[in-house]
Parts: sequence; C-alpha cells; structure tokens
Amino acid sequence: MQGARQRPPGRRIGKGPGLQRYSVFALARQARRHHLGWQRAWRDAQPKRAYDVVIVGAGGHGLATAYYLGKNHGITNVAILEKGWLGGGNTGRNTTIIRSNYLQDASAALYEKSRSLYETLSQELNYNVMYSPRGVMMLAQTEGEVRGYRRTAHANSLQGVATEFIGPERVKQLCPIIETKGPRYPVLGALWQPRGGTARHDAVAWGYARACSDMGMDIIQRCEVTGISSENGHVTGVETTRGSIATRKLALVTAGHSSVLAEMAGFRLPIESLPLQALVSEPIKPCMDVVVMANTVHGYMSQSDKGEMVIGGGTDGYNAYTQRGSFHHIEETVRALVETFPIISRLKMLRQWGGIVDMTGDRSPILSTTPVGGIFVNCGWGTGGFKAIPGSGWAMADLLARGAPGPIAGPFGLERFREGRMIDESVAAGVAH
Amino acid sequence: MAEITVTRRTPGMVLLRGDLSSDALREAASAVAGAPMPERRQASLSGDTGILWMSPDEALILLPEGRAAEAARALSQRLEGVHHLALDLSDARAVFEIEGPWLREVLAKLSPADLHPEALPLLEVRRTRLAQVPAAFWIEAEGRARLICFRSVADYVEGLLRRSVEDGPVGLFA
Amino acid sequence: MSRRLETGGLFIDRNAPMGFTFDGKDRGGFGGDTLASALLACGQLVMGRSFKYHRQRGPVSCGAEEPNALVGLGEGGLFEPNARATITPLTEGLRAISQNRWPSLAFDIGAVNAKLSKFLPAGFYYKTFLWPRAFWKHVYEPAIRRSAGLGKPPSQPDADRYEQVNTAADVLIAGGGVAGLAAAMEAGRNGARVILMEQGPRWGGRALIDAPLTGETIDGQPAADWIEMAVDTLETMPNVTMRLHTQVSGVFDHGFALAEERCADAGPAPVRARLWRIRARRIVTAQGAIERPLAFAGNDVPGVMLAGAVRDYAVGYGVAVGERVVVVTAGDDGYRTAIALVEAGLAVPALLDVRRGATGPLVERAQALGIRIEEGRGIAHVSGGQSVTGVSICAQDGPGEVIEEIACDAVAMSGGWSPAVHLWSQAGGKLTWDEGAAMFRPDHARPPTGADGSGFVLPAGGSDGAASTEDALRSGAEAGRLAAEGGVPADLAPPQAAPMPQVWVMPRDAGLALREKMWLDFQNDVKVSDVELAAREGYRSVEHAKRYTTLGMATDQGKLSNIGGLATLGHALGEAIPQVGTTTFRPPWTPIILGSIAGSATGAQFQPVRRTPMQDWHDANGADYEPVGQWRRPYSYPREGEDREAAAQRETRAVREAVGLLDASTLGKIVVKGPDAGRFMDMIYTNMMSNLAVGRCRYGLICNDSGFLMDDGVVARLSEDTWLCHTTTGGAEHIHAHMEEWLQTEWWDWQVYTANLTEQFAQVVVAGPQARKLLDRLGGMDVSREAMPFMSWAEGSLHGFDARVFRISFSGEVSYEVSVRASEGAELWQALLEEGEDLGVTPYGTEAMHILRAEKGYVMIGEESDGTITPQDLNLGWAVSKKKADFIGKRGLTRSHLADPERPRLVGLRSLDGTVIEAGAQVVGPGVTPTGQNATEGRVTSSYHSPTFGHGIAMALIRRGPERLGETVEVTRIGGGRQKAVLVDPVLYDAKGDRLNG
Amino acid sequence: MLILTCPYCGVAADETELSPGGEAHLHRAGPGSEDASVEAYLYHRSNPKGVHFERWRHAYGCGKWFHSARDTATNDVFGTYPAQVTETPQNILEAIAQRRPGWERPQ
Repeated sequence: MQGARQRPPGRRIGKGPGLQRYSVFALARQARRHHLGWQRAWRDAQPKRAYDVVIVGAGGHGLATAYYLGKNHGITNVAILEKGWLGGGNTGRNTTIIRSNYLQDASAALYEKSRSLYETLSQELNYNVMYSPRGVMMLAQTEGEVRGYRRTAHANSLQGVATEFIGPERVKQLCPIIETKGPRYPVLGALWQPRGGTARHDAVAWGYARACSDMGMDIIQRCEVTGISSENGHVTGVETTRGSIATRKLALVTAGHSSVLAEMAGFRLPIESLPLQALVSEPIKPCMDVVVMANTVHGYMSQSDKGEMVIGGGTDGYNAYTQRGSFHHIEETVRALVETFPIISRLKMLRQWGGIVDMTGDRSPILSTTPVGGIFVNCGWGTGGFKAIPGSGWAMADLLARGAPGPIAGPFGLERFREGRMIDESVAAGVAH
Repeated sequence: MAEITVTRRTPGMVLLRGDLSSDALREAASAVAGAPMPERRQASLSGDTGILWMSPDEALILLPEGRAAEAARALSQRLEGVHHLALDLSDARAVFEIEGPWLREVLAKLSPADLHPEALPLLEVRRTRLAQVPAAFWIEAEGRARLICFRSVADYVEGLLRRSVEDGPVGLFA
Repeated sequence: MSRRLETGGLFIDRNAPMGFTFDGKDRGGFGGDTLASALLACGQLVMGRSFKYHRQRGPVSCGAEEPNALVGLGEGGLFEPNARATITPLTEGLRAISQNRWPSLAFDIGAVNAKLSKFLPAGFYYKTFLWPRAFWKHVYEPAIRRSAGLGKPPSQPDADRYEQVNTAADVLIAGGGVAGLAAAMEAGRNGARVILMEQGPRWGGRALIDAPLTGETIDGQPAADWIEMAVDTLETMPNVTMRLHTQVSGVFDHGFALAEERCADAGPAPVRARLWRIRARRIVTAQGAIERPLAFAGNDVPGVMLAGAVRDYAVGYGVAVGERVVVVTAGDDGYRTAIALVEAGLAVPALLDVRRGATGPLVERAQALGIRIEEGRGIAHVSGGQSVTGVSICAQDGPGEVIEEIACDAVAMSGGWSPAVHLWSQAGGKLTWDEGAAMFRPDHARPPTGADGSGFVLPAGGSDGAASTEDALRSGAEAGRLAAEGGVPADLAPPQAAPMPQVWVMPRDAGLALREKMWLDFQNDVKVSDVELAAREGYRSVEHAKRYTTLGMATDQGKLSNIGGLATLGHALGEAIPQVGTTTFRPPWTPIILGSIAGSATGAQFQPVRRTPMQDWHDANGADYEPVGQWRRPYSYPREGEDREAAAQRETRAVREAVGLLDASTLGKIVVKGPDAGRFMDMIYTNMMSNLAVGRCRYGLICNDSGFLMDDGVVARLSEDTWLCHTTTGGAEHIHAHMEEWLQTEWWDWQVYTANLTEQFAQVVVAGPQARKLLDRLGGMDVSREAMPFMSWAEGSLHGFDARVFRISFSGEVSYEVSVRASEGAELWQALLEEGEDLGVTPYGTEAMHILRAEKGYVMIGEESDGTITPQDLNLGWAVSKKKADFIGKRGLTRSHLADPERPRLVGLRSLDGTVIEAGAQVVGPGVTPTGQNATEGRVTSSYHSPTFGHGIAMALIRRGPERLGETVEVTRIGGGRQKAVLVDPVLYDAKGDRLNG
Repeated sequence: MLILTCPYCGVAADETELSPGGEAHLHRAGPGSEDASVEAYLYHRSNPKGVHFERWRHAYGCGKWFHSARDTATNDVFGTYPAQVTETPQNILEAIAQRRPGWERPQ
C-alpha cells in the first residue's frame, strides 16, 4: 500500500482542500457567479498500472465498497472500473425502496445496518441522497400473509428492527388511496416499518463517487473488464479495454453480469440473470406518503418527489441480459395495483424500463470469498439491492480489508449452498391446506 | 350485443392417455367415440360425439351426457394389457358453446392465440389461456365455437365471455 | 392575441359549434377542433404552468409531443390529469382545468420559484437541505413535492371500461401519413395481413397541410385526393385493418407490439380504450418526424411555437396564434409557415433565416409574396411576459448584438426535424448520426432483431429521415413491399434527407446572460446553462446529464428537448454529437392509460375465483371465507351473534362431541397408473408406496431434491397398477406438475401416466363420534370398524351416490372422507345435513380443521413447514424410508446443515398462564448473535385456543426440542414483553388413538 | 415477449402460454454423489450471456416439457427440441454454428 495514499479513517468529506463543500450558502455564493465556480463532483481518472484493490462495477455497491474501504480501513489506492457510466446499472433503474423488515436474522442484520447508514448518509457524504423515511408497509391480504408478517414482526422485535403489525384501519389512515375492502383480497393488516422509505437512487451513486474521488480513488468509466488473470490460485490482475491492471485483491460487484465475470475468473455461481421491470406514471400532486408493497397480487408502489407513481413487480422467469422484460409482467403488476389503488386507473404510464438482476438459489445475496485467492464477490441481490447499498459496501469493505468475512457478511458466503444452509426469505409466504 | 350467445353445455368427457399412434388405442377410441382418431391438434367429430387431440399421449373423448363413466370402463376393458389411462372427467371440465358472427373476436380479446381464420382453421383444437386460466377451444363452423375449461372456474370464464360480448366487436375478422 | 380566422380550417366544421369550459369559464369551439385549437381560438394562449419554476406556458406544438399544454379533463370518476390539450378532441360539454398552479393560472404562488431560479439551478437539491436532518422529510421534501407533480390525482375510481385484444399481422404499420398509407397499399396488394394504425383523428399526416403550400402533388394528384384514393383503396382490401385514434406505443421482442386505441375519441363507445397486443412478422415505423425548437433567450414565452404547429393551427384549424408572427428558421420549413400565414391574411413582419443564400421553390414563393427575409439572422431575445410583444434580432454568427427590434405577438421557430425513431430504438435498433442533415436516423444495418435474428422493423418516410412528400411516398411503398416479403431493413435504401445547418444556440456565441434564458426542456425548466453546469460538474455521460438536469424526463420524454440537450452537452464537453450518444428510448411512445393495461381484469375478472360444488351452500349459509390460492374456503360459519373465532370454537366442539362436515373438495386428487407406477411412487414419496396393499391408505411425504418438505397427504392404492394421491389444496396443481416434470424430463422411459382428478370429485369429511352412525343412515355401504378399519377405503353406492369412502382422519376422531362426482356434491352435502340433523351435524371450516389437527399434533404444510423444513424436523423421520436406494430428496437430506442435530424440531408448547401464545412468536435464545441481535432458538409455528382443553395450545420448532420436554422457555409478544411457556408433547389429544381407531 | 414453437403440438406458443424451467441438460446428483456435484446440480448455473439451453413447459397448451436454444443477449432462438434427450440434437447445434460462428459450449 502506498503510504502517500494513507489517510486517517473517517475524515469528513469536503473538509480537505480537495473538495468544495455543498451547502445553501455555497449555493448562494455560486448564484452570484452564475454557478460558474462549481467544481467537478468526481475526477475522470486514467487507469494506473496497479492498485491495492480493484473493484469491478461502479454501481452503488461497488462505490460504497470503495468508500468504506477508505473510510473504515484507510485503503485508498483503489480503482473502481465501470463498463459504462457510474450508477448506470440497477442502481439507476430500481424503485428505490429502503426497508429492513426481514424475517431471517442474517438478512435483518445486513439490511438494518444498511438502513441505519442511510439515515445519516446525506450529511456524511455532504450530498443530499434524499433519504425519505416515509414508512414502508407490506400488505397482508391472506391469512397466510398475516401469519407470515406476524412471524416477521416477532423476529424483528428480537433483531432490533422497529416494525409493527397494523390493522386495516391504520393502513387506510396511513394510505387513504388503498382500497382496503377490495372484494378479492381485502386488506387484513400490514407489516409497517415507519423508518423504511426511499432515497434518490442516482444521488446515492453520485454521492459515493464524489467521496471516493475526494479520497484519491480512481473511478474509471467506459472501461470494460475482458479477462481476469491469476497465478497458482491467486488473482494477479485484470485485462480491460483500457489496458491491464495489476492487483492482489479483486472485488466483483457487477449485479446482472456476475456470472460473466465469474466465468472469466474460472468458477460458477449459484446465480441466474433475470429481467426485472418497473414503470412510472405521469406526475401528479402528492397523494401517497408511504411505500406500499402488496405481495399477494405482486406489485408495489410509491410516489416520487416529482409526483410520479413509481411501480414495480416481479421478475421474468427466464434468463436474459437484454434489459428488456416481457410486457405481460407489466400487465400483471398494473392490474394488481389498479385493484389495490383504484384511483390510479386513469393515470398514464409515462415510461417502463428493465434491469438485469442476479437471482441466487435462496434469493439472498452473496458476500463471499471465492475459489480463486484474492477474488471476492458481492452479488445476488435479486430485486432488493438498492436498500442494501451502504450495508453491503460496509460489509464488503470489511471482507476485502481482512480477507475474511465479518459478522454481517459471515452468513452470506458461498459455502452455504453446499451445506444447504439457505437464507430463505420467501418462507413467510407459504400457504397450503 | 344480442348477436352472440354463450351457452353452458354438459357433455360426457373421457380423458384417454396412451400412445395415440398405436392401432390398439386408435381402434378402441374410435369404437367408443364413433369417430376416427384425429391428427395432431385436430377435432374429429360426428354429431355429439368425437375425439379431440390434446397432446401426443392425450385425447379427450366427447360423448353424450352421462355416458362417460361406462365409456371409460369400456375403453379400459378393450385396452386390457395396453399401457393407458382412461378416466371419466365430465365433472372436472365445463363446456361453453359460443354462437354468433364475431365470436373469433370474443375469443381474441381473451386469448393470446391468433384467431384469424387462416391461423385457426375449423376443427383445430387450440389449447391456450383465456385471460388467467387454461382453456381449449375449436371452431366447429364459422359462427359456432366450443370452449372447455376447468369446472371450478366456469363462472369466471362465463363472466369473461359475457363481458367480451358486452364490450362489442372489434372489427378485426368480422 | 390568438383568434379564430374568418375563413379556413381544413379540419374544423364551422357548422358544428361546441360548448366547453376551461377553469369554469364557458368557451366555444367547433367540431374537429382540439382543445388547444379551440382555446387558442378563444384567445386563451396560456394553458399551463411549468414543472419547476411554474412559468406560464402556452402550447408549443400541435401534437403528441406537447410538453406545455397539459390540462385536467372531466370530473369525478371520469377525471383525467395531464391530458395533452393538443391531441384532445373537442367534445360538447368538455370540462377542462389548468394544472400546477395555485390559486389560479394567471396568478400562481409557485411562480416565486422563477424569481428564485438563480438559486435553483440543475441539481440544486443535491447540494443543500442537508441540515438539520429531520427537516428534509418534514419541511423541504413536502414543499418540493407540493410544488411539483403537475395535475391533481383523481379522487374516485375509474368509471370507464377498458379491454384488450390479441391479434397477429404480417405487417404492422405505425403511422397513417403518406408513407404509412403507401406502405399499407403495397403490403396489402402483396396479400399480406396488414394492420395500419394512426394516432391522430385523420389519415394523411402533414401532407394535407404542407403539400398544397408548395403545390406538391402525390402521383400527380393533389395530396388530399391521393389520400382519399389511398384510404378508399385500403378499405376495399379484406386483408387490411385500419385504425385511427390508435398509437403504436411499444415494440418488444419477437415482433410483439403494443397499441392503444382511444375508442372514445371517435365518439361514444362501450370501452374508453382498447389495448392491442399484436404479433407482427414485420413492423413499418412511419410516425414521421418531430420539429425541433430553437434555443434563443425567451423561447418559452407564450406565443413562441414550433413553425409547423403555427401553420397547422392556421391552415388546419383556422386559428391565428398571433396577428404579427416573426418566423425564425434554420431550414426551409419556416418558409412554409410564413407562406401559410400570409395566405391566411396574417402579417409576417420578418422571416429570419439563419442561413445565407437559401434558394428553392419555397424561398421563391416567399419572395413572390413579398415577405421580408433576413438572411444570417436570428433572435437575440424575445420580449414579453404573458405573451410575446416583440423580438430583438441579431446576427446568428456572433454574441447577439441587437440589430433591430421588431414588434410581434407570436414567434414561429423551426430548428429542423428529428425522425421519430422511438419504436425503432425501443427493441434495440441502433441510430446513426447524419451530419449533413443534423439528425439521428435509423441505422438500417443494425436493426432490432426478431426470433430468427433478422431485422423486423422497417422505418419509412419521415421516421427514416425523408424530407419531401415524394420521398415519403417512395420510401413508404418500398418499406411496405419489403415488409410483405419478409425483407430486412438492410435491403431498404434510406431516403434523401434535407440538408440542415446545426443551429443549437441562437446566436451562436451567446453569452451566459442569454444562455440562462434559453429553454431546452420547456416542462421541466431545463436551460442551456443547466446542461452546461452538469458538464462542468462532471456529469458528462449523457445519462448523467439527463438525470442531473432532468432534461428529457418530463411527460414528453424529451421529444422536443433531446437533440438540443445532446448538442449542448457535446458543445460543453468539446465532443461531437455522435460521441455524446443518445439516451435510451423506452416504451411507450406517448403515455398510455393504466386502466387500459389492466384491461377487463377488474372486479370479478380481476382474478379467477375457484368454486367447489358446495360453494353455493357456503355462500347461502354465511360462510366467512379465507382465500387459499384461488379458492375461497370457509374459515368458519358464524351464526347470529358469533364472530368467526367463536364459530370455529363451536365447530371444533361439534366434531369432538357429535359430527362435523368439511368441504374437502379443494384437496388434490392425482391418479398415477402404469406398469412402473409403484417404482415411480417410491421416487416421489419419501416413504415406501409400492408395497401398499390394494384397498389400503398410507400417509406420505413429498420432498424436493434439496430435501425440503413440499407436500403431504394420504395415498390410496386403487388397484394393482393404480394409486390415488391426495395432496394439500395448494399442492393439487404443483404436485401434479412436479410428477409430470420428473416423468417427462428424467424418467421418460418409465411406463406411467398421471391425471389430476381434483375437480372431478366433491369430497366431504364426515368426522366425529357420530360419523359412522351418520353414514349408516345414508346407507348402502358397510362402514363398520370391521369392514372399514382406519386407513382403508371402499367403493360403493352410498345413499344412491357412486362413492369412494376413505377411512382417514385429520382430526383424531373417527372420520370418513366421502368422494362423489362433483355434480352430485351439493346433493351429498344436503343429504348429510338432513340425515344428521338430530345427531348435531355441523359444517366446519378451515379454522376448526386447524384446531382439531393441532390438538392431535398433526402438522400442516405451510405452517409447520415453510420450504426450509425436513421431515425429521417435524419428527416424521418414520415416514422417510431407510430401505429405498433412492427417492427425490434422499441425497439432499444428507447435506450437513439438513442433518445437523442442532436443528429446531417440532414440540408442543403451552404457556404457563394458559393464554394463547401468538403464532409466529420467536423462542428467545441465550445471549446475542455476532451482530448484536437477541438470539433465537425457535419459533411458534401454529397456536390456537383449544375448546377441548380450555387453554391455549401451540406447536413450535425449537432447537433439539423433543429432547427438552418439560423445559420452560420465553417467547416474544408483539408490542413487546415476553411470555413463559413449557415444552410438551405435541400430541395432546387421544395419544393412544382409541377414538381414532374406534 | 417470446414466441417458442412447442415441438410436441407444433403450436407457436406465446410466452404467456409457457412456463420457464431454467437451465437444461442438468445431471441429477442422487444418492452416493459428492457434495460438490450435489451443490452444482442444485444451484450452480452456467447463466451465459449468449447461447443458452433452457427448459420450458407448454403449461397452457399440451403440457409437455421441451428445450429451447436461445441467445440471452438478443433473444434469438436457434430452435426448440423435446426434453427427452440427454444431449442437444445435431440440427440445433448446426443452427447455432451457422448464426454464431466460432461458438463453443462452455464447460
């Protein structure tokens, strides 16, 4: 590690000479100068020949990993390589829901750590990520869901995650536009996490990028990894469209393309890449101040600060890297939400889009060492990666710095698939008889 | 739209699974159904009875109401020693008859199948989905179609068909 | 001020006056008007407020690309926000309101944002609102949300109906202009199945208005005549389907296309809109081109419009957007507008052409009409607030020194035309930059590809860059012919595009003061200076710049702003436009109604409800339902003064003390038959089934190959080669599918057939001490304990019904399951009720069923199991064969975590105070986890109040549970607190089985 | 919105008439097999960006399982074939070779 790049952990972003601090006063100062004085949020770096750590993927997870490497472990001789533009993968394509009301202890620990980091992220990064803890409710519309969410509420009470199971009246009160007495699936209650919410997805990537750049890290965009080299079982570097880069520590943080990178490194992952779609309506005045997820009918919705209804649903069932899903999934989702929120029927769909998500064998993420020494993977976030960005980066940085998983990453290792130690969140859904 | 009618029918139905290409099976089925074994995806009908090709190893035999149970028994006797499965499924299915000039459009609103006369000729059995449930239909003659679905969703399917009729023709094939 | 001209108006019918209201004021228009043309005719220029600064906005266009003139339409269940006035057909009694203003359109508090605009540049919110933390959620964010958001949300459910229709076509043509019509005729003549769709209310596109201005003819005929001829010809072709008011809104993989037909726009219709789901072998995109605004200071002042729109209003609708209209143009198109206006009797004080030495018929025509043409000139800035009062003109090449001020009340601008490449791009088609024509056009060599890997989208006319009507005709016909033959775009020659200088800012060297007043995105208030700021701050990728400034993210999705934005970014970065690239095009082309996507799947059609043969009785007898999959099963049958829980308690007692009836028709019944059926059954079930004797029943478990429990149920051997498998309700379909999957994909050489008989039979559970007596009364079958011992079955005629009777129990009582053909189920149910009346026969629901099985210690799939549970976890190891060499799940079960002795296992749990423990409660473990959570060592899987024992009973999965009977543990309570409970044997009721076997 | 032709009933089925079944040609690791091969069988997937062999069931049709060879990056379909095979048929491999010269099946 280059001593020159050593820095005390936890320095406040923008305090140094490096970076202009953002504030309302700075804005006023700049206004007088027609905003000509604003500096670059991050440098467009040229790749060096070698780095202590190379992170593939400048999405939220990759950038957060880099940020906490610097902040928590003082490692700043780091390159973050991005095939396209930073934050251009699932970070910039998701429905921005943040929650930690998970059933399994391991998941709750990870996502609650993440959520708590979100609470202060804007201040920490000196970049407003617009974390909006407006509350997330997951509707229970069958007896099975009631049982499942009550079970989760019990688990959360021991996990230190603040949730409660609320009745239909409270649901209606918190979100008046929900039809709670629907003929098919009346709302029987909901799992309510008051400190869940949303954030501005691009801002999360940009805020971390700005902080990483400020710490002297190199964010290298339009740089695609084409090969991974190793010697006697340990990584030595990567080949890229902008030359070879040597490193002894390589983190693959490329949601959607994880299997492709693993293939280059010579191992297989328990992952399939599936299209996930979302859509927004035209903007309307505020009418919904919470995030609502309705799993029985497969749809979730929140209203963005611009006023758009942001809508998501399930993934396609087949592998694809096209970033285009099939329209019938949009239909199922919209059908479900029109039934749940009848007033949206006359709104119009402004835009639909798709991303590629990695799905693991148990639908839980992977934060792990790999068969190749020095290569670490962060993947398998499925449809829920955005909420995990800070926690994932925190745990991944820990894993990279120490070479072994800490308490948060521990349960998410690859070995769980061999042992059959699934971290299965879908269990709350089971219904039979 | 009075020009389209939807009527519930209750024929006898026998599910026959086996090697549809074997002579033994073809003869037994024809004998019971009074119609030859149809080719792939075809319906072979004579009056109220007949055979529908459902898959390479599955046929559905249509019979007058109440005749299915004995027919299934008769089939199994004839096919003694031949690997097969013959069961009375009359009560497991619901059958609708749809009559009227633009019935292809009534179905086109509900099924992803191409209802164009060239894509779905007379007496071809199309197994597909109707909105959110499985169904099979065939057009016996322009202006008359039959549709089969599961019994438990008969009300749902009837609702779909009636709403499709109420909302009127599309002007696509008519 | 805008007004209606005394004469003219191709599209309107002056003999059909129509009344409507705008913001409550009565207005008048004509049939054929759009809401926008009618409002302009009434002198109402300002129609909306912009998104961010709330600046007053008038319409800038005359079509679907309109970013400004968005209004609310209708009332109550018919209210629609954000409707584009420019494409809203005027109808009698239409009620429209303006949006995004308070208290009124003329005076809007939000407009203060405009005053503060220098403090609110692109991305300002990322830089501030950081302290104090809570203020974001409670102060800043609500303020931002209130000031954004455009239209009001509807207050009531939708009163309209929608439907979908599926069809296929050899050739789908998007756009009914000259190119589209020509394509349809060619394809039609070739005998292809053709669908031709036009978003607007009429065929012919721009040619109707533009061709006559230059005396252009089509095939030697006047445009209108040719169009009429084309439409007539197409209408005679049986293989051609034509639709107006229908936008092809999306192109997806494998030739799937989506189109929305606004049926109600054509007049009263049973459905407001119809969503077309089309499978097309080839798709011709002929949606034309979109005119580009010019970026000059004040280009957002109401009255500044696209040149094409200005002449459409004049010629098409007989509307003057102003009395004195200055035209500013980068190409020939401005001349058309100038000519049209002069011919309509309006003044054109100047035509500013940024070019020098332009020639051609249009120029000559304009000169002949005596129009003052200023070459090499542009607009320095526009004067005026609520409307245009004048323009200051300057040299285009320069910083913008004002040469002259010209009084006018409207400005027509033309920055050239961009082909509508949206549909081409949505499915993956690539674009190429045409430097000479200053446009992105479809790259025919890199088209969207279909299932066979060949290009299936063929662009035509303006969508492919064609400039003249003649070229549109030619390219349309060629595309139509190729499409019909299944040709690919590589074989299609791109039409000639008009040369066009690149004029991205006006004047070229404008200073910051001007650039801060040049709007790129009119709705989202994005200015040239904002894009430059984004570039300065390092948001250099086009996607970054777009997202940072919100350029192109408004409801027009950048139709007007994209190119200008790209050019500005490129200029700021010193990169050429093709290097900058474009943002991705996503469906839909223009917004489509969510209701039309839901289609008819609303109300009763939202999702299928599956009904059992006895459902009518349940309905009529006050059943309180719970959804189980698509079934609705009675939870209980509450009587007068009872709630569902009290009813369940009563029903439970009735089964214990007398006899109860349960509708078990939803349980799966799968027949497995064949020479290899026994072998197959032994693979599917964890225990041995091949050695089950004919006439007997056996409880069995099904695991997946991971070793986790999937389903359970009783299997009956019907004959030497036939088994009948009962599954859970949820299992009926997926266990049958599971069996078929293994048969078809792994053991396809085995001679086995399966069939799902679930719906063929109605099945009734008759359970309780009086069950046997009740069946005896029905008569016809010997159900004595000798003739029919526990776990046996018999066939016979029961009370005249052909019945199969299974002596099996899920309650711990003497219990029979009677199975008859579905059509006789209701009669059987009725007979049992009548014969059993004096025996206290009581129908019971799923909750009583749960309580009964829990008292007896029987597990329930989906409660005790959840997809991560093994048979051993539930003490069902006895049902997992040690003898069998293989079965599905055998190897999986040996994996270290599944075989771990520390796993939670099933026990009974009883609270010390006898109260009911909460289902789902966690069993508190010792200490904390490495992440600082309270440790758990198990959970309560199900819990009820037992009327039989008079206290709460529960089942739980607890680490090493069965080894710890008698131990006291703590379980959680929702809302905090803990509860003490003791581990007990889960089998509480009739442990010896005397009643069961009795 | 894919269209795949069912090799059993010959219907060019709409995606909504099919249910996807994941990677094709997996080898079941039953009793006696190594932990590693069980893990691979249950969880490891090739998940290629490119030519992919996958399983589908004609669920809303004839009910049969079949395989398709599809490019996951473009949704090109090289062909469909019955599920009752252990290897990809030659004609499918030829179709792939023709449209993806130089393609090799990953090990």
